[in-house]
Parts: sequence; C-alpha cells; structure tokens
Amino acid sequence: MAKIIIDQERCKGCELCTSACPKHIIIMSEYFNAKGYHTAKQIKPEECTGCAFCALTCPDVAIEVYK
Amino acid sequence: MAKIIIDQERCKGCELCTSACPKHIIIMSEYFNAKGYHTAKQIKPEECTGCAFCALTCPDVAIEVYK
Amino acid sequence: MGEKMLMKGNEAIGEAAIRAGCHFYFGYPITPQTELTAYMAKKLLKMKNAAFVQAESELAAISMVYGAAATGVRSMTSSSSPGISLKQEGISYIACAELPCVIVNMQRGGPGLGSIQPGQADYFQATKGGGHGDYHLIVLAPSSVQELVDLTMDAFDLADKYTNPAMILGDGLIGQMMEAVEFKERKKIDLPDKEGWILTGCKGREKNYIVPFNLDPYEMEKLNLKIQEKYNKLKEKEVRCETVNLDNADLIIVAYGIVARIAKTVINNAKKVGINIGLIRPITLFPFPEKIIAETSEKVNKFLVVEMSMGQMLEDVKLAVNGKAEVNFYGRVGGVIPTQSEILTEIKKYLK
Amino acid sequence: MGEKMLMKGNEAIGEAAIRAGCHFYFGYPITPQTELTAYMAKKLLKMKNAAFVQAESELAAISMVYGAAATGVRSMTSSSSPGISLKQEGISYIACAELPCVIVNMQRGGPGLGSIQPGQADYFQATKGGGHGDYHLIVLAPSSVQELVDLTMDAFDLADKYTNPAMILGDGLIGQMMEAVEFKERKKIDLPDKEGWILTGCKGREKNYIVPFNLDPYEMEKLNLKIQEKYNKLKEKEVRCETVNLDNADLIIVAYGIVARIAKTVINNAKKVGINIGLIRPITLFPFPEKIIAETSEKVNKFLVVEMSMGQMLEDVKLAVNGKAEVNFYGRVGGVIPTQSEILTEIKKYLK
Amino acid sequence: MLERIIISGFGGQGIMLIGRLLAYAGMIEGKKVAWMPSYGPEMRGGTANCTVLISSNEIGSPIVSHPKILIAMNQPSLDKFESNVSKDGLIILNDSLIEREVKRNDVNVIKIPADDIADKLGNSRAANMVVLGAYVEQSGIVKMDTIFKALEKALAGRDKKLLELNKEALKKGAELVRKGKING
Amino acid sequence: MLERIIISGFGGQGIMLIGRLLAYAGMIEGKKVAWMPSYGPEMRGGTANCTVLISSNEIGSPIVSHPKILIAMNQPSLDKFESNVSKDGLIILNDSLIEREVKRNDVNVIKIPADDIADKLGNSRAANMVVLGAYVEQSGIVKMDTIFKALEKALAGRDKKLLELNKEALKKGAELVRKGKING
Amino acid sequence: MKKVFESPKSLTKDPFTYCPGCHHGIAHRLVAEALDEFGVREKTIGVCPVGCSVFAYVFFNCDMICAAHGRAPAVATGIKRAKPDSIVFTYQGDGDLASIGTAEIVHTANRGENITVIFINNAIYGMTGGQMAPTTLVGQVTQTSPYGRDPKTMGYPIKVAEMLSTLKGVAYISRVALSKPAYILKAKKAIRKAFQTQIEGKGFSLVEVLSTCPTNWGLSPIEANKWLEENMIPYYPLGEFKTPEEVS
Amino acid sequence: MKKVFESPKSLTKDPFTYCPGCHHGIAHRLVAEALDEFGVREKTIGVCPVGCSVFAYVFFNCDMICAAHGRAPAVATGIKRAKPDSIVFTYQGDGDLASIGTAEIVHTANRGENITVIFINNAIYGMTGGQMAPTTLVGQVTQTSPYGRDPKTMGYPIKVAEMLSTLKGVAYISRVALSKPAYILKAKKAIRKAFQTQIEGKGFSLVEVLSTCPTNWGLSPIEANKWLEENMIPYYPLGEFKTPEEVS
Ligand SMILES: Cc1ncc(C[n+]2csc(CCOP(=O)(O)OP(=O)(O)O)c2C)c(N)n1
Ligand SMILES: Cc1ncc(C[n+]2csc(CCOP(=O)(O)OP(=O)(O)O)c2C)c(N)n1
Ligand code: SF4
Ligand code: SF4
Ligand code: SF4
Ligand code: SF4
Ligand code: SF4
Ligand code: SF4
Ligand SMILES: [Mg+2]
Ligand SMILES: [Mg+2]
Repeated sequence: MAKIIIDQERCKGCELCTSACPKHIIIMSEYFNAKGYHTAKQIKPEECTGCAFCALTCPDVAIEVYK
Repeated sequence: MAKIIIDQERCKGCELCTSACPKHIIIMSEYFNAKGYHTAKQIKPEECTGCAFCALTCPDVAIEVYK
Repeated sequence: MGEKMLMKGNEAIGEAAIRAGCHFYFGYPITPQTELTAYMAKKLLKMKNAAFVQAESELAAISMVYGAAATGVRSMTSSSSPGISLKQEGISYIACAELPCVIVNMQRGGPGLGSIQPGQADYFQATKGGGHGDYHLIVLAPSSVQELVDLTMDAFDLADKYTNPAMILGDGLIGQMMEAVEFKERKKIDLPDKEGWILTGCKGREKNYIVPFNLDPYEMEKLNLKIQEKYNKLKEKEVRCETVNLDNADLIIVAYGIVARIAKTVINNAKKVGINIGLIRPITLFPFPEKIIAETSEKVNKFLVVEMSMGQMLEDVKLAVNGKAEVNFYGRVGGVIPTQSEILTEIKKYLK
Repeated sequence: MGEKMLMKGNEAIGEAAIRAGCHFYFGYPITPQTELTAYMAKKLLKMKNAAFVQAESELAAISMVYGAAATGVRSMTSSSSPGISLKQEGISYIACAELPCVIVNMQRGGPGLGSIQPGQADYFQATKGGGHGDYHLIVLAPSSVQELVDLTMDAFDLADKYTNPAMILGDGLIGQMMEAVEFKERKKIDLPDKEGWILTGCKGREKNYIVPFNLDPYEMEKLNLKIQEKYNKLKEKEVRCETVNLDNADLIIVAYGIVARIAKTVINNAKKVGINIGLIRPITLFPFPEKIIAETSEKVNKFLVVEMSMGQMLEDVKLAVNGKAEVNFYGRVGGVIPTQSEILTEIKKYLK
Repeated sequence: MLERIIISGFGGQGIMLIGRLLAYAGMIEGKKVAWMPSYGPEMRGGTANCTVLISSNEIGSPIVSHPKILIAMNQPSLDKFESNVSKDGLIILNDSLIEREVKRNDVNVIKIPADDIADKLGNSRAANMVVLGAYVEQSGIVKMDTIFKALEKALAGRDKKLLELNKEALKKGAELVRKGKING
Repeated sequence: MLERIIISGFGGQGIMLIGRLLAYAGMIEGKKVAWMPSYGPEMRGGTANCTVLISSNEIGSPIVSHPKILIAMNQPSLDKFESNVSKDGLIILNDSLIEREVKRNDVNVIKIPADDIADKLGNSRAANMVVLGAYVEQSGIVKMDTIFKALEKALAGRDKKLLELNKEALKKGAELVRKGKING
Repeated sequence: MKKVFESPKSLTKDPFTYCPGCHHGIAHRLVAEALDEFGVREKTIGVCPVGCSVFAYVFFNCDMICAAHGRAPAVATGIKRAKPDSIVFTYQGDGDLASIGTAEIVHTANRGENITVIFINNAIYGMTGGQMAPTTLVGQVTQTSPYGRDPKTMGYPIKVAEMLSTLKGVAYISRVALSKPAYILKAKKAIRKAFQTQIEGKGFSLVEVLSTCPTNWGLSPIEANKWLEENMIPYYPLGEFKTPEEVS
Repeated sequence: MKKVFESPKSLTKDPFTYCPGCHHGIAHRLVAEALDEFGVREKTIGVCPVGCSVFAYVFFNCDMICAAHGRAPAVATGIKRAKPDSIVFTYQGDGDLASIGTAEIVHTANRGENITVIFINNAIYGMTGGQMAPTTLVGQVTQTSPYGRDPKTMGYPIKVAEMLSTLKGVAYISRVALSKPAYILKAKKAIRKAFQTQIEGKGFSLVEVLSTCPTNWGLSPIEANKWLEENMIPYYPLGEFKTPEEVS
C-alpha cells in the first residue's frame, strides 16, 4: 500500500510526473491554483506502488510519497 | 667551403652558438661590444661546414652563413 | 528610409548602427540590452563582409572591438552596468590606442548585480574614466528612441572624427521602450582618412603598429598630452545640450536621458500651478555643457539636479555653477524611476 | 616590534597586512607591485591558517577576496592600474555586499598598458567608483613607507568598522622605495562583531546569505540608502588630512601621496626665496577633506593642485573651494614625476 | 490628448502584443506613441504588464503611475493596479478570470468574459484581442481598421487563418461594447 | 645635512646592493634615509641605477634630479648622469670600465679602477664594494663599521667567506682614498 | 505508512521560482539530499552564480553567497582557503561556467581546489532569455544563433567534462541527465560521489548535469525531456570521466 | 659563396631587447621565416601580448598590435573577422595565454577561428620578474612559489596543447622546443604548418614552443637549455596533437 500527496500550491502543472509514473495514474486536473497553473492529481490511488518516480521527477518538490 | 659572419654588435654573448656548433669552432672572445657583452667568434674557419646550426640557434640573429 | 517605424530602443540602436556602416558587432548578453545583441545577430549573420560574434565575455567582446577597429572598420559592443565594468581595462586600451568605436551601456540599478531595472549610476564611470589613466570617452545620452538612433549614428562619426571611443549611455527603460523612429537620410560629413594608421597588412607601405603603451614616461606623457588636446577640442566644438524655458525660470532642472523626459512633464505640470521651471538637458555628458550651465547660473539662482543615482552628474553641475547658485539634488536609485509628481514636490520645497 | 627596519614600500604593506591579521592574500603579478605578491607568498605559504593564492587573473583574485571576506577573515589583493581596472566589477560586488577587505593599487602611468613608472591617474576610478553603481571605497593615500604600514593597518580596521572595502592608493615609486619603518604596538580598537553575517556554516543559527542584488528596485534602493548612510558617517568621522603652514600662506598646494612629499621640499625651498606656501595633504581621498579646504579657501585665495595626472583630485578641490578661491593645476603624467623646481616655477607664475 | 494605458496579465496572455498593436495603430494615425514593457525574470510565470501612451503632443515622461485606462487580464493585475487608476478612469477587466468586483466607485468599469468568448470563437488564445477590440470601440482612440493594419503587419508571414481569427475576436470585443452587452 | 647620491651601472654590478647598504647604515646611525631603484624591464641588460638620500631631517621629495654624488660604474652611467651632478658635487667613477674623462670641471672626480682591484682581490664581483668603500671613506657619511654591520645583515645566512671578501674590498676602496692613490 | 519521499532539510520551504518543468528544481533537490545524507548542511557554504539559479540562495537551507557572473569557482576558492573545514559547492549554468567563467573553472579544477561544482548544462542562457551558450548544439536556434548554431563561425559545443578531465588536479568528473527517473537516480549517485570526494579531501569534483530549459527551448517540459535525450545525450555522453580510486 | 642563412625580411633590423640566450628571439625568427616563405608578410597582422614579447611589434616587419594581457586571441578574432583575407597571428607567453587569457584561448580555439597562435611556454612570468606560471613545473622555485611549486595548493602544470586538442574546432596543434638545432628545425616545420593551416582556411592552429628564460630561471643560457630538456620535455611531450589531414 502506498500513497502520494501532491502539494497543489507548489505544483506548476509541468506534467512531468504524469509521464514519469509507470502506472500512468497521474493526470492533470482542471483546477487552477493561486499561481494560475493546472495542477497534477492522482487517479486510481490503489494502483500506486510508491515507487516515487513521480516525486523524483517533480522539479518543484511538490510530491510526497508514503509507503 | 663555408663561412659565417657574426655581427659583433648584435651578439649578446649567450654562448649558445658555441655549444651548437658540431665542429666546436665558435668560442667566446675577450672583446666587449658597446652593450658590454663578450661576443662569439669563429676559430678555424676552414673547418666550417656551413651547417648553420650556429645561426639556427642564435637567439639574436647575429650570424649569417655563406656556402 | 524616412518611413516611420515603431521600434524598441535596443533594436533601434542596432538598426542605426548598421545604417551607420557598423557591420561588426561583438557582445555578450545581459539584461536589459539583450534585444540589441539579438538584433545584431539576426541582421549581421545574414550580411556579407559583416560579423556578429557572441564573445565568451565582455572582456573578450571589447578586445574584439579593439581588433576590428584597428583594421579601420566601424564596430560596436554593448552591455549593461556590470558588463561595462568588465570592459574598463579594454576601454582604457582603446582610448590610449586612439581607436574609434562605439560602446553602448544600457544602465541598470547598481552596484553589484544590482537590479535589472533602469539606472543612471554609471555616470562617473562613463565620464570620468572607470578604467585607469587619464582618458575620456565621448559620452552621448539619448532621451528618446529617435535620439538613440540619431546619437548612435553621431557616435560613429564623432568616434571617427576624434579617433576616440564613444559611448551611448542609455538606461534599461529607454532600451526597452518602443517609440516611432525615422531613419533620415544623413548628410555626409568629412571624416579623417584612416589609411595612415589602420592595420590591413603593410602592402605598399611601411608597417603600421598600434601599441597603447610607452615604457619611456616622457613619451607616454606626450601621448597623454596629444590625447588631451582632442578632449580640449571636443569641449570646444562638440558640446550638445537641450534647453527648455531658461528665461525667467524660478528653478532649473538639470537632467539627462529618460529623466529629462520626466522633467519635461514636470515643467508642464508646474506651469499649471504657476511655477516656472527650466531644463538643461546635457546630450553630451562628455564633453559636458558647463558653459551654458555657468551662464545660466548667472541668471537663475536655484538648480535641481535629478538623476537615477545618488548624485553623480551633480558634481559636474556644481563644478560648472562654481558657487554662483544653489544646487540641489533629487535622486532615486537601484532601479527606481523618479516620478514627475515626486520631482514637483521636491521643487516646491526649494521655492517656498 | 618597535625595531626599525629598512623596507621596500611594497614589502612593508605585506608585513603590515600580516601583522594586522590579514593571512589571506590573493593576487596576480604586475609591475610595480610584484614585491608585495612575492612577500606574501614567502610569508603566508609558511603560516598555518593562512593562504596565498596566485590567482589566474585579477578578476579571480578579487573574487577570491570576496569569498574569503564573506567568511569573516581579513583578506587582501593588490595590483597596479590595468589590473585594478579588471577588478572593477568585483569591487562593485564587494561594496554592494558590504564586505570588508583591502585592495592595494600601486598606480603606474596610464592609460592602456601605459608605462610602469609611477602615476596618480586612477584617482577618479578609486574615489568616484570605477565600477558601476553608487558606491565608494575608503581610499587611503600614504606618502611614506612608514605611512604605508600605518595606513594598511588602518585600512583593515576601517574596512571592518564600516564593512566596506578599503583601498590603499599608492604609486609605483612609493612601492619601490625603501625607508625606515617601525611596526608600533597598536592599541586595540573596538570593531563590530562579524558573527551576524559571516558565512561559516549555519550550525546553531539560521542560515546567512550574501547577495549583492535585489531584483525589486525599491529594496535595491533601500540597500543603496543604507550604504550611503555609511558614506555619510565616513565623511563625518574619518576624514584625515595633513596640513602644513596654512596660516599666512600666499598659496596652498593640495597634493597627496608622493607628490605631497615633493611639495614639502617646495615649501622649504620657497621659504628660502621668501615665498610662503602651505600644503593640504589629503590622507583619506574618500572621504575627502572638503571642509578644511573650504575653510582654507576663506583665508587663502590661491590654490595649486599638483598631481601625477591630468587633473583628477583637482575636481574635488574645486568642489570644496566652490568658487571662493582661484584653483590652479600642475600635473605630469605617463610616469613622469614632477620635480620640486618645476613646481616652484609654476608657483611663481601665480604669485607674480 | 494624452491617453495613458496599462495592460496587465499573465505571461502568456498576449499582453505585450496588444499594447504594441495599440501603439502601432496610434503611430499610423499620426499620433505620438510610446510603449513600455515591464521586463525581467519576474515575467516568468508571474505577471507581465506594459504601458501605452498615445498623445497628440510630444510625450514627456513615459512613466505612468496613474493610468487613465487599466486593462486587467487576470486577478493579480487588478489587485496590483486598481488603486492607481486615476479618478474617472476606466478599468476593463477579463471577467473570465477575475472573480472579485472592482472596489473603487470613482472609476468606470467594463467587464468582458474574454476567455470564454475566445474559447467560443475556437481560439482560446485570442482573449487579448477581444479585450483590445472592446477598448478600441469604447475609446475611439484609434480606428478599428488601423488596428487591423497593425495586426496584419505584426502577423506578416504567419498563417492567414490566425489573422482572421484575431480580427474576429477584435470585432467580437467591439460588438460587445457597441451592444452594451457588458456587465459594467 | 642632506646627502643625495645616485649610483648607476650595468644590471649585474651590484648597484642596488651598495645603495641599500648605504641607506641601511644611515638608518642604523639614526639618520633619515630613503633608497629608490630605477625599475622595469630596461634593467634587463641595460643600465640600472638607484638613488640614496641620507639626511638629518625628514626627507621631503625622494626624487633627485641633481645628485651631489654620482657613483658611475660604467660609461653609459656617466653619459647619462654627468650633466645632472650639482655644482661642486662629486663623481666617483669606475676607471676599469670608463675610458673617457669627465667633461665638467665644476665637480670633483675620484677615479677608482674598481674591477681591476676586485679581480686582484680574487673576487671579480666586488667592484661595487671597492667603490662603496672609497665613497664612505671620502665622505664620512657613515662609519665604515656601520657599513660592515649592514653588510653582515645583508649577507646573513650566506657564506662567511663572501662576507670577508666584501669587507676586504670595502677596506681596499677606503685605503685608496686615504692614501690618495686615486687618479682624480 | 511511512514517508518515503519528502523535501530534504537542506532545502527551504520556499517554492522555486523556476519555470514549470525546469530541471533546476530537480538538481537543487539532489544537491540538498546529498547534504542531508552526509549530514553536512550546517557546515556547508554554497555559491550561486548569475543565471536563473541566482535565486538558489533562497532555496538552499545553508549559508549561501552569490558570485559575479562566472566567478563562482574563484569565490569558492576564497571561502575554502579561509575555511578549509567547511563544505563548499558552486552551482553554475553553462553560460556562467563554460563561457565567461572559463578561466576560473579551468584553474580552480587545475589547482585541485577541494570543492564541488554542480554544472547545469541546459544548452542555453536561461535567465537572459535564450541566447547561445558554449554548449548549445549545432543547428540549435537561439536568440543569438537565429539561423541555428553554425560551427563555422560559432564553433562546436564545448564538452566541459571531457576538457576538464585532461587536468591532472581533478579528482572526480561525471556527466548525468535529469530527463527520466533512471537518469535522476544516477545523477543522485554522482552528486553524492562528488561531495564524498570533497568530504574525503580528495580534491576537485564536478558533475555536469544535462538539463532542460523548456521556456527558452520553446518546448513543453515533456517535449524538452525528449529533446534532451534525442539530441543532447548523443553529443554529451553520460558517465564518469574521472574518479579517485578510493571513491569510485 | 651564397648567403644560406640570414635574417628574414619579416624581421626588422632592430636588435632584440630580450636577455642573452632567451628563446623569444629564436621563436621570432621562425615566425618571420614562415611569413617570408609563404610570401604573406604584406598581408599579415600580428598581435603581441603583454609579457616580454610586448616588444614584438618592434621586431616583426608587418602590421602589429598589442593586446591587453591575455586578450590577444580576442583581438585577433576582431581583426580576422573584419579582414578575413589577412593572415593573423598572436604571439603569447604562458602567463598571458594559459592564466589570465584562458577563456580567450579556449573559446577562440573552440570557435575554430582561422588564426595562428604561437605560444611561448617558458614555465615562468618573464617580464614581471619570475613569478609562477600555470606551466611552472612541480617543485620549481619562483617568486610566488618560493618553496617550489606545490601541486597540493598550486595545482599541476597545465598541458595547454593537450587540453585544447580536446576541442573539436581546432585544426592544428603541436608542441616543439628550441633548445637545440634538431628541435629548432622541427619547430620551424610546425610553425610553417600552423600558418599553412591558416592560409588554407582550415581553422585554428597553435604551436606550443617550450622556451627558456635564463634570467628568471637563474641559469646560464646553456644550462637553461639543459634544464628545459631534462625537466620540461619529459613533462610536456613534443609532437603533433592535432592535424587537419590535408595539411599533415
Ligand atoms: C558580467 C555579467 N555579464 C552578463 C550578465 C547577464 N547574464 C545574467 S545570467 C547570464 C547567463 C545565464 O545563463 P547560464 O549561465 O547558462 O544559466 P541559466 O540561466 O541557463 O541557468 C547572463 C549572460 C551578468 N549578469 N553579468
Ligand atoms: C591586466 C594585467 N595584469 C598583469 C600585468 C602584468 N604582467 C605583465 S607581463 C605578465 C606576464 C608575463 O608572463 P608570460 O605571459 O609568461 O610572458 P613572458 O614574459 O614569460 O614571455 C604580467 C603578469 C599586466 N600588464 N596587465
Ligand atoms: S509513486 Fe510511483 S506509482 Fe505512485 S504515483 Fe508516483 S510514480 Fe506513480
Ligand atoms: S511534476 Fe510536480 S510540478 Fe510538475 S505537474 Fe507533477 S506535481 Fe506538478
Ligand atoms: S655553420 Fe656549422 S660548422 Fe660553421 S660555425 Fe656554424 S655551426 Fe659551426
Ligand atoms: S648565439 Fe648569437 S648572441 Fe649568442 S653568443 Fe652566439 S652569436 Fe652571440
Ligand atoms: S528560463 Fe529556462 S533555465 Fe531558467 S528557470 Fe526557466 S526553464 Fe529554467
Ligand atoms: S626575462 Fe626571460 S623571457 Fe623575458 S627576455 Fe629575459 S630571458 Fe627572455
Ligand atoms: Mg544555461
Ligand atoms: Mg612566460
């Protein structure tokens, strides 16, 4: 069992995490944050392996991973 | 038959030609030139082969070689 | 030519330089003058008998200019404050070698890395010699994009005429702003022949050499005196300055560049509240318009120097006034631009 | 300590610096200051907790000083005119970062590569800011080898006290000459604690950072104003100047450094022919002794500024005199040293 | 006549372009113009703004502390400049991205749902043109035709379709003002 | 008292050293002293010279245009400085290397065959000491003992024999003057 | 559940000011992680350059100083000589390190100065808006190579890691990339090794980090990663160029 | 009898101001001979450095300019770009080229600037009286390495030819010596090749010339030659490091 938390205010919507996730369970949301970015969100959290590839790739240190 | 001319006023007495000459026929003279240097002179001109090693080595372009 | 174009100041300098026959540009990027470098790249890389080189540094850039200028071509470099500091040794060399070229400084807030917003705190460096030794640049201070064009062209002519480096001393704001400009047909002026000193290979003549030194101090002194002679001639013949409303003014603003524009708005607004303000706007910072200031100080007894610095041109104004009038100062620094209302408030203090 | 030694000026600076606790030296060779670099190499390479680095260039040297100073140690660099030009960007950074350090300029004849004989034509560069932006160095001008020692030590104290770079502005002659010097016991003075800002690793405290910029112009302006405050304090408290025979003088010579020594001989010789000459010798060039000059100009109406330049300090003297007296100038340049008889001849012209 | 306009928004909203079009059109019509960008790294991601001055006389200070017109393309822009607008000035705001109301009541306000309209036109990047169209119509500062000319020049060499799309957006903005379909 | 001395010769003749010894000795004896070299690349091979000032008062200008004493170790030095020597001054010249006569007749001249003497002493590099010895003896500017002290300091750590050789050369020079064995 | 990935202590909480997708953020994090892991944060002094990462002083939670453009290695030298026990690193862009700062990096490396250099090669001048860097690829369009970098007049891209590896004084040099997790993990190792080299007093270490600048490349962050892999890596081979035996 | 050796036309008649035995004179002559032999004297522009050879402008009988210390390659770039048909060479010492001028030489080489560089490596700063150069050997005593060059704090001597050979834009690089006739003949060939490279438009060429500075080494000229052969050549191997095929 694993979990990630994406800090919506740090996220800049670069989409890099979406392409880094081997499970393809991160997508971009409709939500605009205060800085005007569409942010990333996780779907199907149950599939998350906690591999942390998303977090490794995130240039804005917006993702925390729990396992 | 070969000949060298050492420009006594250009010569700075560095002695490099004396060690470059394969025939060992250049030595330092007693003469001081205007700049205060002992100059080089050729002895036994008849042994000179005109190889120009002396001239090649002279840092002050003080030697001309004839052949 | 003659058609009006809307251009950014930095690009206008580039176009003016190219039209003035400067086809050799050497520079290193820095905000706020990058558009000039980019413009030169775009244009010169497509031209024949031209070169654009992004140098490895400002030091290299000024040295490339030195080399190109030595061959007799018109050449230019540009930068902003920190980058201009790096060119000081090279500038001193060029001045000593008496080579013509143009250096553009679009000043930003200093010191150090400073800010990238506009500043005028490189006045001392430009006019007194930021490099070592006694030398001066011809320093031109445009206050509109059109003037950037005209003065850039003039700078090349003056540089050639006096075989001396010339500087366009602008600021970030004027480089960034767009205004309408016209590239007017310029009348040809007689410029001294370069044949006597340029390096192009010595075919058909004695060799030439350019050496900015002389280890014999007396010879080095002679060279200094010869150069000084040019400065005296510059002071006599090439001073330029705009004056507004000098007669009957209660107070004279002295300001250059973009600040002088703001001052003009001040003059208009002051008139509305019944205050009569005049303006002296030096266009040449070296040679400095000391005579007109001295003359004016006989008639008006209050001056206000406004600069985007802690007070640099101020000293030249004081030197010109020489105690004959009160000289006050208002400055904003670090990239802050004084507003017309601040200046008006300041003026009112002195006219109470 | 206390014993007299016969030392070359350049070496005396080195010894004084080391005794003042400066154990970090970064430099690049240049005539006429090489003896200082060599001296530091000889001494510091044998000391513990010390460093001598021959930098790859003057730019690197001043940056090394910047780095070392940021850790709170006393550090120094030295050069001569062209090399000092290369340090201008770095100096502007250090001034902006408000770091204490000492920079030595043993000036030679300029501009360009110039000559290697003594000069004083870097006055503007040193005092007005050869780099970009509004900043000043504390500038000290020794006129004997003993004073080189004393002022070098003072320079470190002043730099620390005002967290501002200080410059020893000498010339080739004073660096090369030998005189007797004494390294007197100095009384400890209270200097501000550096703990608050130095970089030594953030163990046990918040991190510190030193950044000589602020992209917000208003913040950058605040920084400028804060620095300016220091300059005002310097002007108020640290002005130093030697005066000779000011009362009843027919004419006042203003000269600094080695030229002031020559002026003293002039005073003696002039006395013999019945001419009464006074001398104002600025010891601090920034802050400049404008008050004493202004006061003197109320009493004596003839000044003669003598420099090894085309007239640089001259401007500061004129600013101080502010029209109240006649200010004349005599200068030799390019490495030529004015002689006492030339100066006397010059004086006679004005006293006719 | 001296029109002082500040246009402000996000980096990618085409703020600089509409400012330039305005200045260019002013120039074509024989007026004195100046255009001034904010510049520097704060543009990156942050807000961008530019100043446009259009005048019948020589332009003195190009610095505008108190614009007569503010075009605010996003909320931070409104926050930043609202209080500076001169009394009886005009604020044109992009209703699509600005949620709050204008606080001042001594200025005129025009609200344009610019992004929504642009989206409807099938060119989501043309919100800037919609607003420009509205302003030109409202102020009459230059003719719409001149703006078209300016646009043609600016887009010279680019896709013709883009030009048409932009013109349409401009017209749409103008139409909104003409028809009073603005919730001011 | 203010003694103004210029010492001049070829690069390798030890010109700077004897100047420094003189200054050092002056200092030991409580006088004000200054020593000033010519410097720079012209030293390379060319002539080198230095100025020494010894005074009972503070030394003003360290620049000597008109020396009271000229010590000329070679011909170019004589050529260069002869005309500058002040009236009634003294020229000490190295007779071994200078062939011509002094042209002026308003100065005193002492001729020392310094190189020859040094050669005879078996230390061809000590010509400078011979001349220094002569000058010190002639002028009494400092005591010979003080010069010895200065020399010991200068040669500290070097070969003792060198010191002795140099002292001998100094004494020899002094002797020449004392005995008037100089063709002045 | 345990937190297995979080922001390192050696970063402050301030959000980065870099553009979306910019690799500066990743490189910052890797450096900070190394400082954390070696426990040296409190004795570290970082030198930031002039370039986009001039703001690094905000983000690194250790003592920081900003050098003049290109001079970071000289500043680091001054610091390290004054405080030999501290850990000193510079963080520099390709304009900063490989253009204006060429003399400083070459000589600092040659002196074997015991510091660590993080060299961000993004083939462009980011901060000034996209001019050609010494590392810009042949044909790459930038503001100052508007028709593509032409090697005839602008030269070929400089391979800094290779060039510096010819210097005897250098202890550790490697080149890494940040375009995908596998590379990032390798980059992390390399950066660790570089700091380890310093901590063990072995001398000069440098990691060249191939990075993207989506903004000035005119690409989306994902496209930028692809461009990096397809264009930069073939020209700039990844790997270690020099290692001190004991650290390798 | 025919004159078989005389001073080349591309030298003036002025006697050199260098110290007795200094190799600068030999290097000058070889350059002048190359200019003579290619018949390019009248279209040549030489750039002299700051260093003992600052006086080269007196001795070369062609157009000459003196650059600021280290900047000769940049000055040469300016000249060559403005007058591409001219032959441009710089003549630089090791302080000038390998210390303060590192950035300029690296980037000029990297741009493949079509100029020729004559690089006099005498392991010392001659003109300023004998300070350590980047090429000073380990253990060598100089004014600024009074206890011998210590590689721990001063680094190892830089091998310029090798370092620059890593740059793709470089066409020709070799290292020669001048301590005996056989070497001088080889040096002559190398200098010819360098100019030939330029004349044929092939790009950047450089010849590193191992030279003596008897004065500052404190040796007689003959001893200096020996020292060069015994100490410098083993560390700085002679030979060609890069050649354009067509010229080799
Ligand atoms: C002396 C000087 N020259 C130029 C500049 C302008 N400048 C700022 S950052 C920079 C280059 C940035 O490129 P790089 O080093 O590659 O860093 P990046 O932004 O790509 O991370 C330049 C040229 C400056 N600040 N100072
Ligand atoms: C900017 C600057 N820094 C320093 C100097 C002083 N300087 C003159 S020549 C020289 C170095 C000479 O050494 P090198 O380049 O090896 O030439 P060499 O004399 O050995 O032939 C130096 C440091 C200078 N003139 N300008
Ligand atoms: S931890 Fe791995 S699986 Fe989970 S979201 Fe991140 S990348 Fe995907
Ligand atoms: S990588 Fe980070 S910043 Fe980018 S979209 Fe994902 S969470 Fe947001
Ligand atoms: S030419 Fe040859 S043989 Fe004759 S003197 Fe010269 S070196 Fe000796
Ligand atoms: S090599 Fe030349 S300078 Fe040296 S001794 Fe022989 S002739 Fe004289
Ligand atoms: S401009 Fe480029 S390097 Fe700079 S922050 Fe943006 S993406 Fe990163
Ligand atoms: S100092 Fe050395 S390099 Fe200079 S001329 Fe003399 S021997 Fe040659
Ligand atoms: Mg970059
Ligand atoms: Mg050398």
